[in-house]
Amino acid sequence: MAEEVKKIMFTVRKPPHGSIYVYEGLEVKLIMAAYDADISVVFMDDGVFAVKRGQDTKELGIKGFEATYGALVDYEIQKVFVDRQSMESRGMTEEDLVIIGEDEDTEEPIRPQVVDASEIAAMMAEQHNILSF
Amino acid sequence: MAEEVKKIMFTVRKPPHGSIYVYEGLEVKLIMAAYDADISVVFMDDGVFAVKRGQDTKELGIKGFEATYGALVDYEIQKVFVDRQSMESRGMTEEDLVIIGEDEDTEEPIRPQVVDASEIAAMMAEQHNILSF
Amino acid sequence: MLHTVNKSPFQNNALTDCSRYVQAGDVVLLLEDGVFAAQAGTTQSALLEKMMEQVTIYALSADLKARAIKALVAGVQVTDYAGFVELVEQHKIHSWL
Amino acid sequence: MLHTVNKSPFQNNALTDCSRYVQAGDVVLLLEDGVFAAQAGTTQSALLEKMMEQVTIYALSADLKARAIKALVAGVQVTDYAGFVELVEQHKIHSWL
Amino acid sequence: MKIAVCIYEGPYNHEASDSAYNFIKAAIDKGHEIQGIFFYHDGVYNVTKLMEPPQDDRHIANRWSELGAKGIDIVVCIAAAKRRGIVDDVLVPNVRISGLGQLTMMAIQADRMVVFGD
Amino acid sequence: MKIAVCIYEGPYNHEASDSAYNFIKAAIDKGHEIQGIFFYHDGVYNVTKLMEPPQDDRHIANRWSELGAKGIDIVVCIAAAKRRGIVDDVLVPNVRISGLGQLTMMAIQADRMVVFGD
Repeated sequence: MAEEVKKIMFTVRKPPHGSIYVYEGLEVKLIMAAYDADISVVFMDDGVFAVKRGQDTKELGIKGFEATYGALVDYEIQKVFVDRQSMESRGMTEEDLVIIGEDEDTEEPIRPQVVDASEIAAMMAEQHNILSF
Repeated sequence: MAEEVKKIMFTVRKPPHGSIYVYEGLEVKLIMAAYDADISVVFMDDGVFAVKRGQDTKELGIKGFEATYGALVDYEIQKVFVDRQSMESRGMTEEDLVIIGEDEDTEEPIRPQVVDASEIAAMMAEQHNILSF
Repeated sequence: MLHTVNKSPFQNNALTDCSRYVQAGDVVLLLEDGVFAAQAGTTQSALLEKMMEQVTIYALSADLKARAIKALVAGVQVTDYAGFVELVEQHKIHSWL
Repeated sequence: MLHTVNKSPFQNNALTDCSRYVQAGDVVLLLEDGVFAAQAGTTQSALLEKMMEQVTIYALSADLKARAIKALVAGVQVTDYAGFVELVEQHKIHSWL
Repeated sequence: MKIAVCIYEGPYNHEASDSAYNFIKAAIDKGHEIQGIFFYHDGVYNVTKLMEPPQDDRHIANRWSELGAKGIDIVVCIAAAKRRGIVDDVLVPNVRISGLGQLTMMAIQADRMVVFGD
Repeated sequence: MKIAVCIYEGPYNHEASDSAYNFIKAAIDKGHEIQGIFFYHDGVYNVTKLMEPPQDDRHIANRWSELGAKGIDIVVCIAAAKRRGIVDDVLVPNVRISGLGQLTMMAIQADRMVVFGD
């Protein structure tokens, strides 16, 4: 029996910095990317704040991690989604989203893909396992 | 200068059992009752669930503490309040509240006193310090 | 899908959030502080009633008893940890932490 | 009174709860995830605008910057930890945890 | 069925640890294989032998250790543990500290992964 | 003014510990007396010397210890600490374990008590 590549989804629903979940969750994604799995990441509800551009944690005195999102595509994490309604109800537009890498051929910046909740629900139903952070 | 007795308020806004805050907060109240302070306790928002009668934690396998509320008056914690709107919006009536002791003379059961948010706000403004749990 | 919700709906929006992403036929299990949503006659009862048009709602008995919740929104199923395991056997799962 | 709120209003009702107990002239300081309430143009902006009819709202700059919040609801004052200390000097405090 | 369990919160402070324990016991009773238990975030505090709860309360670390003695693989995330002060010296028996690769293997190999947290 | 500070959450996991630290530094800079710092609930995890955060990150336990070295009374609740495995052997210097009576004294004697938690 051939090993089928398993679909693993990460959902990010908490906001960044108030707690460590988003940051430690990012560490899991980077590790898991090295394994043979079909990974997707969904930022939804307050999780969309994690991928807002322009975070500056210097005055707070804690480590920031926005820059790491810029390397997601380099880590071969390409399936990155943002829930449209979560984003819009929080006053964010696509232009507010971090850039997660650039297209190899065109060098165009790549942003997370904005999708509707129904699409996220459909993707969830296809997963082998889902980890929430 | 005579030492004035300080007013200390405890606010309980979290529900019981899902986290330890309400239980460990109760331990603080019992200790503080032995000191020379004018203590009041306010159950508000999800904190009103802490003083709902009939909690049974046996199946859950954790220690319950509803019975301890029955000794509050014995510990000389008499100023115990419940926010009316918090209670009503959670489907509770005064009859659902735990009994916190009994009247020394009449032996009538004593329940927390149901008050409005504006009364709680006025009491807050009079406190020396407020601890939230 | 099995969706687990462990937050009080009076304090946290996890159940409302979850309701946006469920599909018809999904199952939602209320546990820990999530079971407060199951109580009948509260300002949050309508949310559960609305969700039940699409999904089946379970509430964990150990958590209901610990919180003295006796009158449930009509249609809510009560289950125990063994029933929780059976739901996990039958469905993939997402925790709405 | 100084009221501190450290929860995102999109996920948690702490700020709404707080708004029921404030008195005219009170001060509310948004810190940690509470500063998400200060962003202009969201579904929660109206809550803050309504509260400002009665109270003064401050938001902590370190937390605003960490969360890339630049456009604030009109009337919200930005302060730093030194300003936080000054508010504590001037008022008794309640934390809406 | 192979079931993996992930626990994010510390003992006593949050019900997640108790829910996970009760769930795992029920899964074992039904004959399922527990692929592994992974402690992440504050979950790493669950397995310190230094905890000393009141006599009439459950001893959460010993409970996990007993499950480990039955052959269940109980893993504490090293990165999360280091920043929180959970080191080999303070672990109860039958649990081990390892990397996030273990969590990855559980997520891939287990038929179900159940997450308990806050 | 005498200010007491109460911290309910563990280090790194929740911002409460950082907010409290930044607040205390600012209060000291303004010439206030810190009546005491009291760690309760998961806050007791703030002062274990076993924590070893990444090199480029703040060391939260050492930060508290340095404030203690300046003469600020830093108290860890014994009841909360025992059930969580925080004992004398693992404390950083300049902090002490004591009872809830200490919290009571702070609440009564301090002009202001500021609570940081979740």
